[in-house]
Amino acid sequence: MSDILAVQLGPLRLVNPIITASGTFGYGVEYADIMDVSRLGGISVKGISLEPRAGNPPPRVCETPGGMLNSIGLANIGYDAFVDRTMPVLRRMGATVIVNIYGTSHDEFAELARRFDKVEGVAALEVNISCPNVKEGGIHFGVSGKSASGVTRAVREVTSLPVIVKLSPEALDLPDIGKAVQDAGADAISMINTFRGMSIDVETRKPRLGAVMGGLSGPAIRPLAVRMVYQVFKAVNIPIIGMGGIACFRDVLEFFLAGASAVQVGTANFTDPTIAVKIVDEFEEYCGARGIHPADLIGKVEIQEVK
Amino acid sequence: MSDILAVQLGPLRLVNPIITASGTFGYGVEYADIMDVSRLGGISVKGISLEPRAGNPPPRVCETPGGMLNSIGLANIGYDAFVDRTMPVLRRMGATVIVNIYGTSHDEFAELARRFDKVEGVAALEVNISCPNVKEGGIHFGVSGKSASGVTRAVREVTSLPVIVKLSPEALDLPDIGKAVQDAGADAISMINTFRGMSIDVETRKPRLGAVMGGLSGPAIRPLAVRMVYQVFKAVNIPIIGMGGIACFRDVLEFFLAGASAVQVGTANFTDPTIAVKIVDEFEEYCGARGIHPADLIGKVEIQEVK
Amino acid sequence: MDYFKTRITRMEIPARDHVILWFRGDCPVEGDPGQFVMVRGNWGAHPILPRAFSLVEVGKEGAILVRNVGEGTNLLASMKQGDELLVLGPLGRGFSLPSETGGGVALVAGGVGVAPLVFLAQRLVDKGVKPVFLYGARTGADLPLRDHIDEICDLTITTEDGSVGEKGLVTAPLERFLQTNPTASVFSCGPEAMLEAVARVSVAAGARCQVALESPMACGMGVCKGCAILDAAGEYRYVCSDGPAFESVEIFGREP
Amino acid sequence: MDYFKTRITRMEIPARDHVILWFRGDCPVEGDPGQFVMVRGNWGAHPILPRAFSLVEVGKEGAILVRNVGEGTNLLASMKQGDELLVLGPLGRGFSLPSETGGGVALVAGGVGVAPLVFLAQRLVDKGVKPVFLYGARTGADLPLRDHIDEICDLTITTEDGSVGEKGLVTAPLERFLQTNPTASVFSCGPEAMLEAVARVSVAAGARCQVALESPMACGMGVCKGCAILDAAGEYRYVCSDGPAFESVEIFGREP
Ligand SMILES: Cc1cc2nc3c(=O)[nH]c(=O)nc-3n(C[C@H](O)[C@H](O)[C@H](O)COP(=O)(O)OP(=O)(O)OC[C@H]3O[C@@H](n4cnc5c(N)ncnc54)[C@H](O)[C@@H]3O)c2cc1C
Ligand SMILES: Cc1cc2nc3c(=O)[nH]c(=O)nc-3n(C[C@H](O)[C@H](O)[C@H](O)COP(=O)(O)OP(=O)(O)OC[C@H]3O[C@@H](n4cnc5c(N)ncnc54)[C@H](O)[C@@H]3O)c2cc1C
Ligand SMILES: Cc1cc2nc3c(=O)[nH]c(=O)nc-3n(C[C@H](O)[C@H](O)[C@H](O)COP(=O)(O)O)c2cc1C
Ligand SMILES: Cc1cc2nc3c(=O)[nH]c(=O)nc-3n(C[C@H](O)[C@H](O)[C@H](O)COP(=O)(O)O)c2cc1C
Ligand code: FES
Ligand code: FES
Repeated sequence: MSDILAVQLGPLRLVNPIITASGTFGYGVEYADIMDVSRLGGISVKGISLEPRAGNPPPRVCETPGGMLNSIGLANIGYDAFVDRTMPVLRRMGATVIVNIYGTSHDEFAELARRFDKVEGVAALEVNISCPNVKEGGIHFGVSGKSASGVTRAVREVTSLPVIVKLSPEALDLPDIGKAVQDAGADAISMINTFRGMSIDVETRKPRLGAVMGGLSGPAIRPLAVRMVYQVFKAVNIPIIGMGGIACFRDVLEFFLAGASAVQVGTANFTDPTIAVKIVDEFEEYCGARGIHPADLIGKVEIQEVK
Repeated sequence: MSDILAVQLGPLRLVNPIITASGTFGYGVEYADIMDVSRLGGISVKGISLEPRAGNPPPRVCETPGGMLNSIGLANIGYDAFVDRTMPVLRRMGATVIVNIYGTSHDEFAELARRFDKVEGVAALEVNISCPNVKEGGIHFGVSGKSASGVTRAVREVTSLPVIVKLSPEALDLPDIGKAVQDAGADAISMINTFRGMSIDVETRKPRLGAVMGGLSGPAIRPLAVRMVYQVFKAVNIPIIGMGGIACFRDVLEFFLAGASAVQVGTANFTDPTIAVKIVDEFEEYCGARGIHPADLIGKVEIQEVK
Repeated sequence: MDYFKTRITRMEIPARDHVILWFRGDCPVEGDPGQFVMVRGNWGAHPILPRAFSLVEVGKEGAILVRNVGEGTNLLASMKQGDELLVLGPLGRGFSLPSETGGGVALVAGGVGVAPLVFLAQRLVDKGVKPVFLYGARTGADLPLRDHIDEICDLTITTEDGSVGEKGLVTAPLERFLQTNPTASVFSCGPEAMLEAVARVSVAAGARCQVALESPMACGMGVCKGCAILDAAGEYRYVCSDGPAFESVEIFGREP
Repeated sequence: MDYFKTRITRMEIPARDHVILWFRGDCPVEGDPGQFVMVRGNWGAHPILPRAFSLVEVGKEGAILVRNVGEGTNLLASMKQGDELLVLGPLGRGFSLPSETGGGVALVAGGVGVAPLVFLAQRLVDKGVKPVFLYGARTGADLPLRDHIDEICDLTITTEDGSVGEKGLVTAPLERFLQTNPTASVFSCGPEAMLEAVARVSVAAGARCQVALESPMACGMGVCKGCAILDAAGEYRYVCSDGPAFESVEIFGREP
C-alpha cells in the first residue's frame, strides 16, 4: 500500500482519507470475509457507551427518496465488551480504529474518554454530540455552542488521543459551533450526523419507525452536507472530516473541494459493503494520474465573486 | 366540481386542500393551455416584491439525488405588473390566488400587505420569511421567533386578508416559531420552504449554482418536512399547510396524517405540470370511496406510546 | 459470506406477481435453507438499500423467488436475463436440521414464505427424509413453486377462498398432522400472524417448531442493528444475524 | 403547448452515444425548428426533472435526437420501443425564418446542436430554399444525421482531428461562405464557445445570425425562472421562454 493518499488530521495520521462512518460499518470485524479493512483510512466504529444499550423499538430502518431513516438508538455492546472482545480482533486485522463515543452527560463522555485513553490500538476518539435517536444527550449537546464546547472540553482534558467532534446538521449556526469546539480543544471536526425525519405508512397510518422519528442519511442529504462543510471550512482552522450521502468517488471529491480533509462513507456501505475500499482505489488512481495529493483539493472549489 | 374536499383554513375557504407552491407554478396563468387551474384549491404565486427583481446569476437550478437546488433569488415582475397585468387574467381563469409576498424589511412586508388588501381576487397572503436565496430578509426573518412574529404582526396589522406565514426548516426550534407567529396573529402556517444546499461540479470545480448555494426541494426533503409538520402540529392551534417533496397522492395523505390541513405541491410540478389536478382527482376518489373528508385525516397518525 | 456481481442466467414467472431469478453460474453463493442474500440491481441512485431474499434451489440451481410488492421488487421483476445483480450472502442462520426426524417433519408455508421451505424440502429429500408440505395462500393464483413441491414431496394446499385445495387456513391440516405426529419437527415461514398461529399449534401439540422471520433491513450482516425484533423475553434479537430462523418459543413463548 | 403521455414508436442509433427517439403517432406535438420539448420516461422517483430536447423531423416524423451525456439521457437511451414517454411541448421560441433569403442561408451545427438545424433545413427545403449546412464535430464518429443532411442539402463537414471532412473548426467554411454571401442568414446551434465564434464571424461579415442556446432547466415553460442567461446588455433572459433562439447580437453583442 503506497503512501500517496496519506493525510494528517492534526495529530492523527491516516494512510488515506477514506473512513467508514459510525453505525454503518459495525465494529469493522464483520467485514473480514469480504475485504481487507486495513486498507481503509480508518473505521469509525458504532457509537460506544459505558454500558451496553439495547436500542429503540422496531422497526428501526426505512427507506426514503434517495436516503433512509434510522432510529437505532445507539444499540451497542458497551465499553467492556468492545475493549475486551472487539479491540483485539481489530488490532489483529490492522485496522485504524476511531472510537465513536456517546454519553448522556459530560461526565459519561469524560469517563469514556479517560478509559479509552489507555486502550491499545485506538487511533482517535470521535465525540458524538449529534445523535438524533436518543432521549438524553445526543443532538441536544450538538446544537448549542455552549454545550458543544462543554463536552469537547470535558473529553479534551482527560485524553491525549486525537479528539474529533461530530456535529449535528440541525444547529442553527454551524460555523459558530465549529469555532466553539475548536476553541474547546477539538483536533478535528466530523460532520454531519443525520437530520431528524419521519415517514408514515399511509395504509396502516403508523410511523414507519417504532421510535416515530429517525435520522435521515444517504445521497438525499448530500447537498446540505456539502454546504455545511463549505461554511464551517471558512470558519475554522482545524481539519474537517466530511460526510453525508457519499456514494461514489466523485462525491468524495465534492466534499474535498468544499473543504473536507477526509471523508466518511456511511449509508453507501449498505448499498455496497465494499464501496469504501473501491473509493480508496479510485482515489489512488486519480491522484496518481494527476500527480496530486488529496490535500491539494481541500477547499479548492472555485467561487466567482458575485458583484 | 363537488364540495367533497372543501376545507376551511381559519378564515380561508378552499374548494380543496391542494395548492401549487410558490415559485414552482409561476403566476398560474402559464398553465391555461394544459389544465383548468380553477380546479386547484389555490395557487400560491411566485413571490412578489414591491419592485421587480432580476434574480441571481445563472446557473440557477441543478438536480440532486431525489431533489433539486434552486437559487432563483425571487426573480419576479413586482407588485405593479402583477396586479395590473396578471391578476386580471387570474380572475378570468377563476383561480384562487394566494399571494406569496417578500420584503427586505418589516416595512416592505407591511407595505405589500397594505396594497394587496385592496386587490380584488386575492384570497390570502403567504408571508415568505424563509427564502434562502436572498441577501436581505428571507430566511433571517424565519429562524428566530422574535423576527418571525415581528413580520407577522406588521402584516397582520394592515390587512384583513387571511395571513399565512411560511416557515423555514432551518430554524432550530420550529414549534417555537410556530407558536410565535400564531401569537402574532397568523391565520395559518405553511411549511416548509427549502433548505440551503450546495453542489459542486467536480470536473470544473465550480459550484453548480451561480449563487453558490441554493434551496433544496423535492422528495429528498420529504421525511424532514413530515417530521416538522408533525412537531409544529402538536404545538399550535392554527392550520398547517404542509409541503416538501410531495410527488403523489400518497404523499399528501402522509402530510395530512402528520398534521397538515392542506398541502402545497412544488417541485413535482416540474416532473409533471398536471400533477396537482391529478392529485385533486385522486383525493376526491379516495374520500368518496371511504365516505370521509380531508379534515378527518388531520394529525391522525397512530403513535404507540413508547414505554 | 461473499459479495459479488453476477448476472441473471434465467427468469421465470411461477405465478402472478412472482418471478424466479436464477444467478448461480459464476456466483459462489452456497447456503443453507433459511439463509438469505441481499440483492440489488445495478440501477443507480434510488432505491439505495438492497433487498433480502431467501435462498432457494430450484432445479438444483441457486435462485431467489421474488414477490412483487414494491419499488425494489418491481425493479427486480423488470430485469432481463443477462442483467447484472449485486449479491451479498449467504447471510444469517438458517433452519437447524433435526438430527432425529422419526417423529415426522412438517413444512408450513404462507405466501412467498414458501421460498426457504422449498429449499429445505429439497435438502430433506436429498437426505432421505420425506416432509409433508402444507402451503397456504389467499387464493389459488398465489401458489408459486406448487408443481415443483408436488414433485418432491407430499403437498397439501389451503386457500382462503377455497379456489384450490382445502378452504381455510394452513393451521387446519397442521393440527391434523400433529394429532398423529405429536413429536414432529415443524418449520414455518410466512406472514407473522400465521407464524404465531403455527407456533401456538405446534407448541400445544408438543412439537418443536422453527420459524423464519422478516424485518426491514439495511445491511443484512449484523452491523446496522436495524432489523431488531422483540423476543418472548422482551429482548431485542436481530433477524439478520440471530436469525432469520429461530426456535418459535424464543419469539412467541411457550404459552399456547 | 400540450402535456401528454406517448410511446416510443421507433429508435435508431445514428452515431455512437446518440439515439433518435420517434414518438409522433398519438402525439400532438407540432413545433417549429428551434422549439423544444421537455421529456421524461416513466422511471419513478429519480431523476425528477424532465430533460430538454430540440424537436427534429426525421423522415417526416417528429423525433428527438438524444446525446448520451448523463443520468437522464442514459435512461432515455436505454428505453425500448413501446415504452412510455411524458412530453411537454412544443416550448419556447424557435428560429424566425427569414422572409428574404436571397443572400443565402447557412446552418452551422456543432455536436448535438445539429438537431434543430436538421429540422430547419427540412423546412427551408420544403419552402424551396437551399441552405448550406456546415457541421462540425471533434471526430468523424460524432456526426449523427450526417447522411440525412447530405440527402437534403449541401453539407460541409469539419472535424477537429480531420478524420472526416475538413480538419479544423466549423468557422473556417463559414468564413469562406460569408465572403461570397455577406448578407446571408446564419442559424447556429452547438456549444457556447462555438456559438460565440459563429456570431462574431457573422456579425463581422454583416450577416444576420440567430443562435439557439441551452441552459439548465426545471420547468421549460417560463415559470421557474431557472434558465436565466445574461444577455449582452447585462439583463437576464430566459432560454425557455425568450428563446432558445435569439438574435446573436442580443446575446453576444455587436463587437466583433
Ligand atoms: C430474511 C428475509 C428473507 C426474505 N425472503 C424473501 C423472499 O424469498 N422472497 C420475497 O419475495 N421476499 C422476501 N423477503 C421480503 C423482501 O425483502 C421484501 O418484500 C422487499 O424488501 C420489499 O422491497 P420493495 O422495495 O419491493 O418494497 P418496499 O416498497 O420497500 O415496501 C413494500 C412493502 O414491503 C414491506 N417491506 C419492505 N421491506 C421489507 C422487509 N425486509 N421485510 C418485510 N417486509 C418488507 C414494506 O413495509 C411495505 O409494506 C424477505 C425478507 C427478509 C428480511
Ligand atoms: C433548449 C434545449 C434544447 C436541447 N436540445 C437537445 C437535443 O436536441 N439533444 C440533446 O441530446 N440534448 C439537448 N439539450 C441538452 C440536454 O437537455 C442535456 O444534455 C440533458 O438535460 C442532460 O441530462 P442528463 O441527465 O443526461 O445529464 P446530467 O447528468 O443532468 O448532466 C450531464 C451534463 O450535462 C449538463 N447539462 C445538464 N442539463 C443541461 C441542460 N439543460 N442544458 C445543457 N447542459 C446540461 C450538465 O451540466 C452536465 O455537464 C438541450 C437543452 C436545452 C436547454
Ligand atoms: C444505521 C445508522 C446508524 C448510525 N449510527 C451512528 C452512531 O452510532 N454514531 C454516530 O456518530 N453516527 C451514526 N450514524 C450517522 C452516520 O455516521 C453518518 O453521520 C450519517 O449517516 C451521514 O452519512 P451518510 O449519509 O453517508 O450515511 C448512523 C447512521 C446510520 C444510517
Ligand atoms: C424553483 C423554485 C422557486 C421557489 N420560489 C419560491 C418563492 O418565490 N417563494 C416561496 O415562498 N417559496 C419558493 N419556493 C419554495 C417552494 O414553494 C416550496 O416551499 C419548496 O420547494 C418545498 O416544496 P417541494 O419540495 O414540493 O418543492 C421555490 C421552490 C423552487 C423549487
Ligand atoms: S440488517 Fe443490519 S443488523 Fe440486521
Ligand atoms: S426553465 Fe423554468 S423558466 Fe425557463
